[in-house]
Amino acid sequence: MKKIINKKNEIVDDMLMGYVKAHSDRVKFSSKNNRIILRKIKKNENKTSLLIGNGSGHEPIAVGWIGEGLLDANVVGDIFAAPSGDLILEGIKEFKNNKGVILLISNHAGDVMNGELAIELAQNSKINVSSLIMYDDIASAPKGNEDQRRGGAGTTFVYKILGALSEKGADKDELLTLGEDVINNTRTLSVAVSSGISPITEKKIFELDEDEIFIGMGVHGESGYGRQKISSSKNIIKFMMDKIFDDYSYNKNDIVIPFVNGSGSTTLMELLIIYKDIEEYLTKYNINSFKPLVNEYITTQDSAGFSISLLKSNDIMRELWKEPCSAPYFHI
Amino acid sequence: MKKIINKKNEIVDDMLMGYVKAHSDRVKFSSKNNRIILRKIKKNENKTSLLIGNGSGHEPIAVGWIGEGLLDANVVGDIFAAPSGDLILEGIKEFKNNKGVILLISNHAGDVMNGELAIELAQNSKINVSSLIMYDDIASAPKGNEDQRRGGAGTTFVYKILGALSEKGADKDELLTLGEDVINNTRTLSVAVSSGISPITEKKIFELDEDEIFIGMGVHGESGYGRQKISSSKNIIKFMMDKIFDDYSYNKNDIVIPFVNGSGSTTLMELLIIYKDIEEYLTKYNINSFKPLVNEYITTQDSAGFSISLLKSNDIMRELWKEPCSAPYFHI
Amino acid sequence: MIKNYDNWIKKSCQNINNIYHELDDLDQKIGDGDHGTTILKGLKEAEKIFKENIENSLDVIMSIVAKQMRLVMGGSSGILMSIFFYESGKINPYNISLSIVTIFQNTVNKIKKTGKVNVGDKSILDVYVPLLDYLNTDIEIDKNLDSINKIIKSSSESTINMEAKVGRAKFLEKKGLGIIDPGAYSTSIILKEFFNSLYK
Amino acid sequence: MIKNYDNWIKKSCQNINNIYHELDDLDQKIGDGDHGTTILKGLKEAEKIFKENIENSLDVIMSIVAKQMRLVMGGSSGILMSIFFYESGKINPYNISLSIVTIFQNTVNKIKKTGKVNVGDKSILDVYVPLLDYLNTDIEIDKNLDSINKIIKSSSESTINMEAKVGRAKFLEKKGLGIIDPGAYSTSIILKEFFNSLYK
Ligand SMILES: Nc1ncnc2c1ncn2[C@@H]1O[C@H](COP(=O)(O)OP(=O)(O)O)[C@@H](O)[C@H]1O
Ligand SMILES: Nc1ncnc2c1ncn2[C@@H]1O[C@H](COP(=O)(O)OP(=O)(O)O)[C@@H](O)[C@H]1O
Ligand SMILES: [Mg+2]
Ligand SMILES: [Mg+2]
Ligand SMILES: [Mg+2]
Ligand SMILES: [Mg+2]
Repeated sequence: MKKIINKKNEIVDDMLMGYVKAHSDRVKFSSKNNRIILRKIKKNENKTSLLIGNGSGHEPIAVGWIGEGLLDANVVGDIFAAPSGDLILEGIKEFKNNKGVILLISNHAGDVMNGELAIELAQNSKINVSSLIMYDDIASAPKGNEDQRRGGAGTTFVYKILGALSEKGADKDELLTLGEDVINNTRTLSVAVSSGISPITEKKIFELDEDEIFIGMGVHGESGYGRQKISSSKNIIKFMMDKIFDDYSYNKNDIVIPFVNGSGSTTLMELLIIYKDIEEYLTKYNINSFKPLVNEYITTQDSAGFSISLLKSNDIMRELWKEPCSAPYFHI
Repeated sequence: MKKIINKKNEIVDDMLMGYVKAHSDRVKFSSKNNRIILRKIKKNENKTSLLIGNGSGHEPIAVGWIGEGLLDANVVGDIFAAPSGDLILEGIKEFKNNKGVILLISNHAGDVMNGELAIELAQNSKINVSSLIMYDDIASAPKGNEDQRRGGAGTTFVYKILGALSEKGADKDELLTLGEDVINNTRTLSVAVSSGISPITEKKIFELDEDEIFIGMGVHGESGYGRQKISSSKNIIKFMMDKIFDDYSYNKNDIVIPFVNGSGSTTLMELLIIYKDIEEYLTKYNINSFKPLVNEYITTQDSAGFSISLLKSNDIMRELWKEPCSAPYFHI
Repeated sequence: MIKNYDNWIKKSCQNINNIYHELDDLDQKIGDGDHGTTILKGLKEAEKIFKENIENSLDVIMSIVAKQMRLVMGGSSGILMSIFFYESGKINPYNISLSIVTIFQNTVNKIKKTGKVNVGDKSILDVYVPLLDYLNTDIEIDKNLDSINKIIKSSSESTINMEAKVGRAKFLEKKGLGIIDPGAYSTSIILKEFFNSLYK
Repeated sequence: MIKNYDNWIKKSCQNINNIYHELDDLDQKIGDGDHGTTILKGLKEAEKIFKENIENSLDVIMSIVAKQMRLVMGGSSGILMSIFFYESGKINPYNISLSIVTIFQNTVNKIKKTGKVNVGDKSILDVYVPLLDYLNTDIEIDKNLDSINKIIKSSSESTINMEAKVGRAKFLEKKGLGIIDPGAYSTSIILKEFFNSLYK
């Protein structure tokens, strides 16, 4: 296998050790469990804490996003596997005396089941915690069934905007309300170009022909709109943007925050070309862009591909989006 | 070809357009040439300006490193090709009234020839400009011939440290002296794991067997210490660190700044595991690490591989290294 | 009873160990390729935890075992597959048959609730439900082990012709059609050993 | 003279256009795979610039041509290969032979200085130097075109057996041994056309 690792069953723990060592000025292990990563310095108990549990193998999300203005903690599962509800509970308990806690959940079956279990157990322990289920991937469920969609790269808007607001002392309900609002105004569509290699199976995660791309494919190779021959960036972007525009109604003078996420080995050169074509598409409809994000943030090992996420924003969202944050791997 | 682009001969220009659009709050095109990228707001003429000309295809370096506390400008060549001296001259002229200008040159034949031509032409025009040739790759020339080594990922230390110092108003000579000092105390060794695809040739950039890695290979596939079977991160790191320690004498209680650079499709998971093994190696020798950098900064398309760079640092270097900077794709 | 359970878990672990690669390959085709590795990890942990807590009563042991399985397995399968292990601790040595029906009934209820899953969705549930139906016909278990084994086998194989409505396979182009559900397959092995260990 | 030069550049461009893929392939083996594309880009630009500036004197035209070639080609080859184009503008129509020797002498000097390169280093210099040596023997060029063509051909082919001490090939395991230097190959085509256009 062409991966630079040590023991296969210690990949995640080794990675976390490297992460905590490399960024020891900003993050640390929980004293209770090395799968719970916390800010080096805990904010006071008046803060509504934000955390998430998720499978690894998609770095830098979410472990790299711990810091002021973003997450308070991340509970880390094995490769592509949500951490168990019991472990997430441990993470929540780190904030048991806080005014409130929000467990973000990206809408994937394992994350939801385990997240809901954790919430149930935490509420039994009288912790003031709520969950916020995030979804945005338009290829995973039709219009009208938005809440059955999966969490994609667009969940980033929720992390960042709630991260900034919670830092200012907002309470749980205010955060949840804004979170819902962000989710309702976010759309994501992704495309797979070629598969990376899973460090567990040592095999390709999915199969694509030499001249094929797959629009709407999930991070593990699940299907969406289907296969097509690879064509120019302009063509692909038009196809994808048309789908997004079918799904949500954008209006003249809307201000959207675009996020082009690379899934691993797609180059920054490509991502920037893609961004150019997206902005040109938006401009044609007289839609404005605000502080776009273009980089690799949610990856699936060394897969090639990308996703387009758009948040139709209001003033408050934009203010919070551009707030600085100190997380080691999130940069605005 | 599995690259998301438009016309092949417009890749670089498309990318730059995307870059300038996406980060229009921070960077812009020169009014004279779209291959010269400048800070959105020019610092005053008392600043000694820092710029570099380099081939593209290795993003985010250097185009992504324009900003306060880093570069003033980047002159961008075609894929893997240094820009011509004439174009670099245009870039230098943007700062013709500045107190001083430094042209950084990463030691590669094309960059040096064209850089030196630009310096000659600029000096003829009475611009107060000097070049600083940066080298660090221990595999490219033996000990004793350090100045014949090529510029590798360790040049990053020069960019960042001089970037911070120039921002504070230091003059050219002071910058050059510190720059030499950084170069003398930097060592880099890289390893190739598998080749990416060149967007020009649409072919693999180099060939490696399924179980092979290549230690000391240059960004375009040039040779170093040779091929070996892939083994554990720990083994590879030990081999590489031993080579670096043979080349430079590190002492107990030294403080080094480590930089683990991913060359494209090597995952952050792997880079963090690698960092863990590096820090453990250093700790065995009682050498301390300071604010390490672990990410993809100098890539070669979607090649897999990484490099280790170490700067044996002093107080001044460390102070400048950790200064914040506003470049869109450099984050400390 | 504790000895039977110890044996059940050991045997399950052994059997899964022999074929976990096969399970990974199945999951590679319709999921993310880790089901064999995951369930093996869970069973190894179960074996260890069982031994460590052997001084306790069976229901205590099995509730600890289930929680630890869930913890090390993570994902959907950890939380769902540990349910049977948890419920199995409630066996009544004085009325095994009746309590087994209750165990399966509770397992089915909890899987349905947690997994938001129904019969025919191509999952572990498609092994539990036919078995529960059979057990509900008031048979004497010890005299019908062959039939039970047959039902377990055929119901897990019946998932080959199902299109997934849960799990990762749900998002595939063909929804996993033509491939046996790896979770159903591993469940069939575990359940077969459960009955064998109780009655043989 | 301007017509000959116009013809020289056009023909060079045509010939390179026919084989630039071959040059890319050679450079793929011992460099970064772009030499054909790069020199073709340079020559196309040269052809265009030549036409645009045709009203000027030859030395002015060629100095503009050379600068533009350098600009569009970039890299090592842009700066090095444009040298001959620049020098060629200094041809003296009243004493072609003598001025050609000077042109080649200056080209060689400049390439050596800029490229920090010597004979035998596997580069374009290995075509220029044997040719200069021959021209220095005071031959009448027009009567020795065949010999000139032979020297150009054989000297470019002689790079096959050289190990590179400059350029990207220098860093390869085998230093490019066994492969013709792509820059030498393209240079041989350009120089052959130079003499043909002047004398045919
Ligand atoms: N919602 C669900 N209800 C019932 N069983 C499920 C559900 N989701 C997944 N499964 C079972 O889990 C199996 C996959 O397990 P595994 O590969 O270990 O987990 P993951 O999908 O997290 O990688 C599937 O084959 C299926 O039997
Ligand atoms: N220092 C040098 N001196 C002379 N010729 C050189 C030198 N470096 C490179 N060359 C020539 O340039 C050719 C490669 O050109 P090209 O591929 O266009 O440039 P690059 O190496 O920048 O991609 C080589 O084959 C060689 O003939
Ligand atoms: Mg999994
Ligand atoms: Mg090149
Ligand atoms: Mg799985
Ligand atoms: Mg080349």
